[in-house]
Amino acid sequence: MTDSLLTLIIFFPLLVTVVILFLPKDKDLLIKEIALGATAVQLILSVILFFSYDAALQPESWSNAFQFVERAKWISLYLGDYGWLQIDYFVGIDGISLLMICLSTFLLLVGVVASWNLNKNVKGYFILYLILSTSVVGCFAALDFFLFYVFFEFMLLPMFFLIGIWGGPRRGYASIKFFIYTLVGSLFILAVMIGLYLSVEDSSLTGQGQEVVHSFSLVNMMDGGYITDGILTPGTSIEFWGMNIRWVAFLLLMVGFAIKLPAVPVHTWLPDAHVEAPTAISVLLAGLLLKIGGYGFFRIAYGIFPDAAVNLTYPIAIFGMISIVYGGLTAMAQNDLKRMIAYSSVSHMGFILLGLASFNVQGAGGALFQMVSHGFISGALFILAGVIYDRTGDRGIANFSGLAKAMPVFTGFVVIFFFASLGLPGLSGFVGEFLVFLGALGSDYLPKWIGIVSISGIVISAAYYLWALQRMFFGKFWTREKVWEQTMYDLTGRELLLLIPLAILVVLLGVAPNIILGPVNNSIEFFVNQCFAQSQLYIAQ
Amino acid sequence: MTLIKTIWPLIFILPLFSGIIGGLNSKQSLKLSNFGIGAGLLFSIILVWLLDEPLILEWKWLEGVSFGFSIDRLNAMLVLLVYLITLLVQVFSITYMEHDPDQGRYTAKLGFFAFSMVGLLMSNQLVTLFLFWELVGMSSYLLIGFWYQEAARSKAARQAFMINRVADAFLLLGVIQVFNNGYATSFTEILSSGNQWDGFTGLCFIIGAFGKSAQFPFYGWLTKAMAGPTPVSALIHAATMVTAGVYLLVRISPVLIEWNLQVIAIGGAVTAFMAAVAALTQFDIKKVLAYSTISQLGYMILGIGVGAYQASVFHLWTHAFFKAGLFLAAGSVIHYMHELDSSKDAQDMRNMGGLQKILPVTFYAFLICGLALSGLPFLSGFLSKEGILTGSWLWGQSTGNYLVPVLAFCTAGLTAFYIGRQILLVFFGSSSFTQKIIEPMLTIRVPLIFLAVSSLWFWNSLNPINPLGWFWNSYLFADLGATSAQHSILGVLIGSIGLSLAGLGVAYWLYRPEAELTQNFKNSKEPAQLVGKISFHGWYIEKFYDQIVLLFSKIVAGAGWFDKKVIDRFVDGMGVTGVVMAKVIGWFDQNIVDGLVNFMASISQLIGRFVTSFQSPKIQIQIGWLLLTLLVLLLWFQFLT
Amino acid sequence: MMEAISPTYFVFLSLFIFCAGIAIIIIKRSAIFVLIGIELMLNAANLNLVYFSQYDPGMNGLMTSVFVVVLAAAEVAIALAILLNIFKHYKITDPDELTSLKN
Amino acid sequence: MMELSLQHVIEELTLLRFETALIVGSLVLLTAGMLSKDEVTYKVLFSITLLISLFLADVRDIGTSTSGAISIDSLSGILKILFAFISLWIVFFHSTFRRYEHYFLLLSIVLGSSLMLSANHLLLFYIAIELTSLSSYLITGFSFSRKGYEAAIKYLLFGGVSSAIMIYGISILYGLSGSMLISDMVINVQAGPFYHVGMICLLGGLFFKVGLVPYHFWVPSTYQEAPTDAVAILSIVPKIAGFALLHRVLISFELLSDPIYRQVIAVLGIATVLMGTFGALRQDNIKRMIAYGAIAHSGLVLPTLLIQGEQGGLAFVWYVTIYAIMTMAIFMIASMYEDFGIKDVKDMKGIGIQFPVMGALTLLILVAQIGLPPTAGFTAKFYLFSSIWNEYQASGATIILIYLIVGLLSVVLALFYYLKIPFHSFLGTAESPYFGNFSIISRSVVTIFTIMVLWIFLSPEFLNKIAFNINFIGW
Repeated sequence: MTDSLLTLIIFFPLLVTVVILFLPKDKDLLIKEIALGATAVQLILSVILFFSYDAALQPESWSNAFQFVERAKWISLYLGDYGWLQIDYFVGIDGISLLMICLSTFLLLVGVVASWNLNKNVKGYFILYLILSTSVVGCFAALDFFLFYVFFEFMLLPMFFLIGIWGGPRRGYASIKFFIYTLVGSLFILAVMIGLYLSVEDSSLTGQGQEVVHSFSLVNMMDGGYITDGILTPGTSIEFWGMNIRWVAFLLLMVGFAIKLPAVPVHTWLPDAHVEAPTAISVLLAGLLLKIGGYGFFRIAYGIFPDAAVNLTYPIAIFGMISIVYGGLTAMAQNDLKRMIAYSSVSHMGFILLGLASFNVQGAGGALFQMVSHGFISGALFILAGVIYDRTGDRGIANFSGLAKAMPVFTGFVVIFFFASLGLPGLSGFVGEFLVFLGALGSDYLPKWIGIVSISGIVISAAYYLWALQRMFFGKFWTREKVWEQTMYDLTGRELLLLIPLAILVVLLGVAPNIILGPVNNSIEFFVNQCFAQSQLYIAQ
Repeated sequence: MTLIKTIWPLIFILPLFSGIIGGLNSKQSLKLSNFGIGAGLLFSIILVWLLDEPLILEWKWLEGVSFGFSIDRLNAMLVLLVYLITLLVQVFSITYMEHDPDQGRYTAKLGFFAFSMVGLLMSNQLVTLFLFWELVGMSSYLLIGFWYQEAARSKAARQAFMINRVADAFLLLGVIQVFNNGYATSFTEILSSGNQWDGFTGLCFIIGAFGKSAQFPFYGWLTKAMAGPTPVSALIHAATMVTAGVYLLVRISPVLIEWNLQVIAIGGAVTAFMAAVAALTQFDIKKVLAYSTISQLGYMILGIGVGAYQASVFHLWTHAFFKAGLFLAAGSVIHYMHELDSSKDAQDMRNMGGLQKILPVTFYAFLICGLALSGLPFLSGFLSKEGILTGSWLWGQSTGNYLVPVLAFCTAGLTAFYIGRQILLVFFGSSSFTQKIIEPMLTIRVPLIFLAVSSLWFWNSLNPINPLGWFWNSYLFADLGATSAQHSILGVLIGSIGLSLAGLGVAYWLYRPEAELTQNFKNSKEPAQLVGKISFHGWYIEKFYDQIVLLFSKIVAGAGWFDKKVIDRFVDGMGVTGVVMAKVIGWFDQNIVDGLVNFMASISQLIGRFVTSFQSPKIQIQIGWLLLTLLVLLLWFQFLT
Repeated sequence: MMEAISPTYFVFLSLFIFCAGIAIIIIKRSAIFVLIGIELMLNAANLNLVYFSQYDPGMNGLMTSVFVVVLAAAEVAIALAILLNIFKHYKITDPDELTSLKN
Repeated sequence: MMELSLQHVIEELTLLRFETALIVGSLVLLTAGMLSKDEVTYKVLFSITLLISLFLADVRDIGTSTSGAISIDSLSGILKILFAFISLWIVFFHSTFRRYEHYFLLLSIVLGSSLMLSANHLLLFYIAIELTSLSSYLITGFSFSRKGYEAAIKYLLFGGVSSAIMIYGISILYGLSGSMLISDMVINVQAGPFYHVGMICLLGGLFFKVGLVPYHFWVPSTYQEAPTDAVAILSIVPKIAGFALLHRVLISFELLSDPIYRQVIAVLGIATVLMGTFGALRQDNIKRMIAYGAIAHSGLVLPTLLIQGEQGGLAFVWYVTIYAIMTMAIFMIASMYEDFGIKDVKDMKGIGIQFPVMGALTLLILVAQIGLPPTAGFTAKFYLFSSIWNEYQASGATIILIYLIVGLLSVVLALFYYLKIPFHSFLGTAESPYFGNFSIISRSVVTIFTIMVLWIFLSPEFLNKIAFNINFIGW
């Protein structure tokens, strides 16, 4: 059963979508239950995946670094005098993608429960929702660059419509902006993909015919199966505006994934998308879609171009640091709770850039852990923001005060997740940041001052979280509209059902982070050492 | 040995357990949690009794980072101290908080604080220490902001946490430096290996400790922390939490290099002196005690700096008792004033006077603890302060830097003065109150009596004069290696006694009941002349913080006219969070970065309009354009080929 | 027998006619004149074809010119048919007024 | 002079089997038109002629007629099959009553285009172009509306001028080279300034047919006003034939090896792509927007002509096939919305919510037009960009790189304007619900096309079949 497990996890929601398609439009509850069942099954499958993942594997090269590998021929096109083009359905996971898949399946389940009291054409909503879940999980498991790119693009449409149709007042603008930002990013990735596949050949397949077979498999690209005079073959002398073409390709990938991450100069789509998206979709947007950007850095940018990565650690770290500080400062200036949380996500995502740029095991481990812990924390934060929005239709921090009086349990959860997000030790936020700082200050590629300035980030995040907490939750109970006072009831059963597991997870990961970092440690170590070894190999060429 | 192994985790978990139990049913929450804390006290006494060599418990937290606890004599004693004071404070708060609606939340928070404080004391690995260090900071934030209804109190809690957070950032930096430079990462290793830390790491730890123990430049938060309920101030901001910084410095003092120790000594001395001066002119009863705590902490830090860390630990021990006693007595005074009429400010000394006969037990407790604080012989304060003064004197002689001992001696005098002033103003003089309140026997009197008695000398050492006679001294520092031969120097002895007597005399002379100062003290305003102003506003530390934030936001904003137009409008009382700079960045993000995208969208519309303008409906113009481009092509060919 | 007229005269004549046709198309205000212009340009091409076919044994030029004339006629027929319809609806023939199809 | 006996003529007719079938079919259609007034018979006859000609077109027969005027290769064979296949679907357009001349003109457009494919003699070249142009002038007027006539007359005048310029170019080239056969004109022509004038005028005629920048003015108004099924054919068949013929001229006159011509064509192509994408941004009328999209598409097809070798030919055929399917589908959808009286994007508000299936189909076809993954549009653009990238890698000319960047930019801008339709249809809110429904036939045909578009993405193996049996004539 475990050999086709990955394909099952990826395409199970698609099967369920087909079932939902044939259901009549008005059977809302039945559709919701089916969607819940689908995501629950997906979660169970990913738990099985987690436990049957062999953590002790010590890979030597990328080709045997992946488990649960499934490979099937998909497309083989004849390219004229440039030989053949081979695209195949190639999926597999290593430690990094394993964690991402588990995180996604869990948050997808949370998303379904969070969108339970939705009433506007439910059928369309859940069809798009399940398509989104297929493409997200597929993206994490894909080992073929073309397959990764297809899933990467496949995410845009459902998310565009989910924000566009079920979103808030300015949803049109936000959804278009989200779509265009990400599409521009993906075009950069497309350009690099074309350059790559033209300069890569799969030696195993070329054997039979005499023409070169260009393949898309990431494993081949990472292990350096380049043809002699390809445009992106390591050691090329082709310059593009004075920079080595490989470096240009790496920078294009960085920009593409930085838009998705988002990193500072290209982050302005995130607050708009979050403010307008419905609660469940905000959870997914923050929990999963930002991680695709981070995962892209791990698997594609750092995996295929380690030589460029090693030389460009300094600018990447600077961007990470700016994201942390700038994101924090802008969060302080917001007076909409959801927009503040969105900017705080920008700040937390800066840690991933910094962690990766430090190019050592702690840094990479910290970046990975930060992705997982941010997924849970920001998911919970958006649910909390949604709680207020469902009750009053408004999220302005200045429009409420003294909520602790009216909703004590709710305030308890807000305090837990606010402190988790500002990095209180004992909760999962701190572990990621601690490891990234450890990596950044201990890395021999980065100067000390970058780490020190980033540490100021934890002070800034404490500032805006506590300021929001004090203005909104403490002091006398007051709401801008008199009518809201009656509707400020405390958490309902459904909301509690959502928040308790998230709270337990956040505390558990804070106290014993080795639960998830332990099995994944070999993959991270292999990832860093292999990148370093490859980079020295390429630079020598 | 196995008994210790079993009760040790119990000691660790009990406060949390009792906090949760108390939190659930808010009616008898305090009574229930007392049993838990009492049991904890019992276990810690057994632990202190039976422990001979340190126990270590460690497990792998992260790759290359482990999570560990250890218990040795020093922190066993401190854990005992924490349990004792917590029990007394909880007994006291039964009446103090009796008509407060949510006692449950109060007990839960107290339990959480005790749990994290015990955790901090027991932690062995630096990462574990940092974890509980922040948890303690958070619990103090929760407790200061207990009465969150009033915006001022929750604002004070936030600002306290923010200042702590700044210092904790440095501590985190220090911890990471330790990991990266490969130094020993746990206290047991530090004790044994002892390879010296570099100056920068040491400095980071010092700043972290200064932040928690409210030393100079960070002491601003302790006066703000007075916004919390008085039993909380007694427990946290007098006895236990603030000493965490001292405990950390004691632990890492073997590995600190020379100039780090000098920084500690000078920092402690300066803080002690500044706080003592600030305490002279305060009106709020708790503010005086807060500044006195800062000053005594300065003493302890000074003690470590000059190498007399046994004396510092001794002072920490004695200070915990008499300062807790002072705070609880002040608490009962405030409770009484509050019962009288809750309209007036219950903490303002100007409304008090002549409470001697009305609250006899409180008076006697306050008197004994106050005299202990001022350092009179036959009281515990004298013994420990003597040790530190001797240490600083010897240190002064050896290094030739006499600033520290001079400051230490001046502070001794000033301490006696302001505590004498407070006793006279609050308890002597004409009393306008008649209603006699019999303090409830068990909950108020017993803790006060216990603390007063424990401030006497015989609790701590047989010979009232010699500082080394401390019972715990042999127990604690027998295994800590050589202790400097600290015999008491006659000169220092006479000097300290003389100074405290002089301080008390001057206070009596100025504030005796019939003196005209006490007469019009009732309606006296803020002191006019400069020295008075500096002292009243605590050396303008709050203005100092606002200026830092203003400066930082100016640097970030950068634009000259900009700050005139925007920053000045926002700067009024924004406090530590620097909202001002954030508003600037927020505007920048909205219009510039976001604007870029809309700008590109409008550009493409513009080009679109330009491009379609050729598409004029008239056919002849279209043909005209066609022929024009043909002509251009032909010319291109003629000239280029 | 006069010696043959040199080819440059023919080429320049056809070029002149061609440019006249273009001028008429651009300047004149009525659609009919545009058609006349097109006719002129076609005839200029015909002149060239006929002249150059003397050097070509296969007489292709003449063949082509016959077809050019025929197709020109067809084109004019269609143009007039459409113009009649426009006249019925718009009551004008001036192309400058036909401006209902914007950008 | 080989004697052209009747025997030769009959022999050559075998080469033109496809065209003769079309001619016979259209004549039969004409007579049938006289007799009966029932549109179904016209449709049946139309499809029968196309089916027969489809049956007759054979990829393998390669050869040139004795006189050299007609030369057919496997590429023209394939394109003829494509023309016939695409034109077949016209009958399923649900629209108002179509007179028999309408179908006759469509057949003549297809005939003209297939003749263009096999023209090797400048006269046949001119006749084929004129035939297609004249029939498309007429058919544009067949919407019998005020604007229709206006578009027709403008199209005619513009077309007349460019064909006049073309025939003038032909006359000059004839003068310089002395013969009309393209293949042997290149041998004895002396390259002088006059030669370039002639060549530019000749290429002008083809640029007009294909709709490149200086000759693109007629495209928006014609596509907007002509009857939609005519536009469907107009935007596919003559355009593709024009490209094939343009390539034949470029190859036989060895213009591709001359850097100046390559630069001129590349510049014109880039200008076309920019004109198409930026122009479409401001459009509200659906068909006018698709017209600008079509201009952009023809701008994108142009570079495949510049790429020598098998790669260029393959890229051309693939892009053109997928373009044909996509364009037919999008015009069919446009005609279905027209039945609801929806002409502008603005009045599509909320229709997607009321008819989700139709909304989804429109969305998929638009995504194909933009070029996003789940659809064949992505495969076409992906393949095009990689062949341009190859060409840049081989030749290193910066103009090719600029072409690649402009191509990528056009994908983003395409998103801007194509997304307006689903944006309004799904995200807008309809004031009053739309009554009536889309006809079953057209909905099923659109579904077939969407499935075709998705299927090409999922398993493009059938493109390999085309690649193998095109043994290229020196592309």
